[in-house]
Amino acid sequence: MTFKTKLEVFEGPLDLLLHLIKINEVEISDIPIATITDQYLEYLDLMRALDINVAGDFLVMASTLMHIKSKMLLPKQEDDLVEIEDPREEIVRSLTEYMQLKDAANELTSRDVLYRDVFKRGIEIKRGEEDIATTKVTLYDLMDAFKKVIRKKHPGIVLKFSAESWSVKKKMIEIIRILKEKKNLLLGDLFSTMESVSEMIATFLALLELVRTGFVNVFQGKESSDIMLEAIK
Amino acid sequence: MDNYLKLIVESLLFASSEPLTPRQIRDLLPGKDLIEIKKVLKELKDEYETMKRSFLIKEVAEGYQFRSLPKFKPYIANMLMSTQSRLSKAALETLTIIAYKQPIIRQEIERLRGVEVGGILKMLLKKGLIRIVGRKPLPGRPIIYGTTKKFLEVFDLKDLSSLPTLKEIEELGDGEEG
Amino acid sequence: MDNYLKLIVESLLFASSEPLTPRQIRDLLPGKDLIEIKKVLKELKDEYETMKRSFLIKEVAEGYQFRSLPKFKPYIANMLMSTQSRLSKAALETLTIIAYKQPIIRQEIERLRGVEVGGILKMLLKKGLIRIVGRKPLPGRPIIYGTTKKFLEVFDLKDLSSLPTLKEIEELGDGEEG
Repeated sequence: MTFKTKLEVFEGPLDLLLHLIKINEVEISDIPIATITDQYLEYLDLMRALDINVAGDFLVMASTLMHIKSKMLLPKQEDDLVEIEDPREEIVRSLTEYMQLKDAANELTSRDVLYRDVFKRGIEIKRGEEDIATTKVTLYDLMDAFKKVIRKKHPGIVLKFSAESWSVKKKMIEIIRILKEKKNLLLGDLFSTMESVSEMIATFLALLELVRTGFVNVFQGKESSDIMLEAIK
Repeated sequence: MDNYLKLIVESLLFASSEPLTPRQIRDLLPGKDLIEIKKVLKELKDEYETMKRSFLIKEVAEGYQFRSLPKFKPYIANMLMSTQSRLSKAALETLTIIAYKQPIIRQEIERLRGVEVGGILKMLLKKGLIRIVGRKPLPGRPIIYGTTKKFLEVFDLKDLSSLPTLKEIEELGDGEEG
Repeated sequence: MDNYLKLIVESLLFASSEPLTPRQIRDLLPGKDLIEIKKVLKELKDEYETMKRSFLIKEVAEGYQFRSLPKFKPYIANMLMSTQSRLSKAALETLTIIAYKQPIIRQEIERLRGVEVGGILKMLLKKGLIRIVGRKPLPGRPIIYGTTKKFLEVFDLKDLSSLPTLKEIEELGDGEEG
């Protein structure tokens, strides 16, 4: 081994290269390509020896380095000496670009980052019919929702769906029936016997509809913090 | 009076979504006792009353909380209606089905979601996110739904073909954290 | 100076969970014009700076928002138990590339970072820090990514043009953290 390094985890080949350049104390614009390539390959061997999975990205860089190394070894031709680009040029360019961006990333984290250094008002205002289970929608939410819908179609391993589909209308009738018998009911009790998510959703939508249309009143008990339901006559 | 302690307590009230009790605040500030905290809360409360701003600190059943003055309620209510257009999960699911499967009829949406969607369709129509495209030549001539231009605007999409496919999302792999 | 207007605007900022732009505020207050609103916002901002409370009004994401001062962060973080997961170095680098090079496709990000970024993109999308802008008219119609308003909000940026400029890197040694 010609160099020693503590085994660090590098995010990618560019990180490893930068590290090697740093410990060799060489300039990025004048990389001793033979040395760096050898050390790079040694490092990959070390990773393999330690049974660390070497990602394909590292191998691509290895072959690039070896290619540059072989090009550098070619005898220079007098006539096109001026014209030919330094074979290291390509790698210097990406390293420089990468360093710039790492630098910018450092600068970004040095700002007053929301939720880390500074905080905004933490209010959650409840309102109207869409009180519960509300999310601010982004395109990602949209896709996520779609995936969930598709998954719902195929009975999952964890969730058991009964054959019937739940109708909000039926659930509304059911809630009214229960409230006529019991006068009032804890919200949690309404859902306690339900196993399927779709039944819960249907029940919930039914409840919202009943509240909205003024058939059911939702309130919080004085003593307990549980939400109670009662029928409005 | 320990002014810095007062500001600390104020910052906690500022950032909390729930009312804070003196006990909760004490537990966050080692070395401070309940009497001190209560005194500070009282002072803060008085300060905001004198400052005559649009909000003050109120003592509600469960603790202390910043509250806007009732007279600004209409403006705030208005804002919450307009700026934060939030959709329920159910509405979002329905909208997604329409976006990906359009043109689509209600029965098909209900088959996919497993629940009735009449109310949601009405709401989405009202919000201008979906529209009636036509009627299907089937018994009962069911209404066909599609998304609107506003839908594209809200989701920041150039056109419908910019909607990523499910496959593309899967291909992104697992969102690793760390 | 219309003090009541100032208090209305303040109450809106205080109640909103998102930064509000002068335009959004104007739209909520019929009869007021943008110049007036901007003047009021500026005054409010200055007022809070002079008052030296635990929070003030900051200009972020093209809007105005109440924010706590950084020095109170340990107390608030303690209270909120700072569940906000921090971004990994890899995620931050990817986000930076998107911020500086947007609109950008995945292949280009991977070329710049030298590693695969699928999982990270998905996580950033989920966190709402980046968004899908459209598709590039290239074979396979690759998805184009860009940053969101939330990105500006989180990183305390007024707009994209206030991103610090990329430094010219001449040699390694200084600045590089490892």
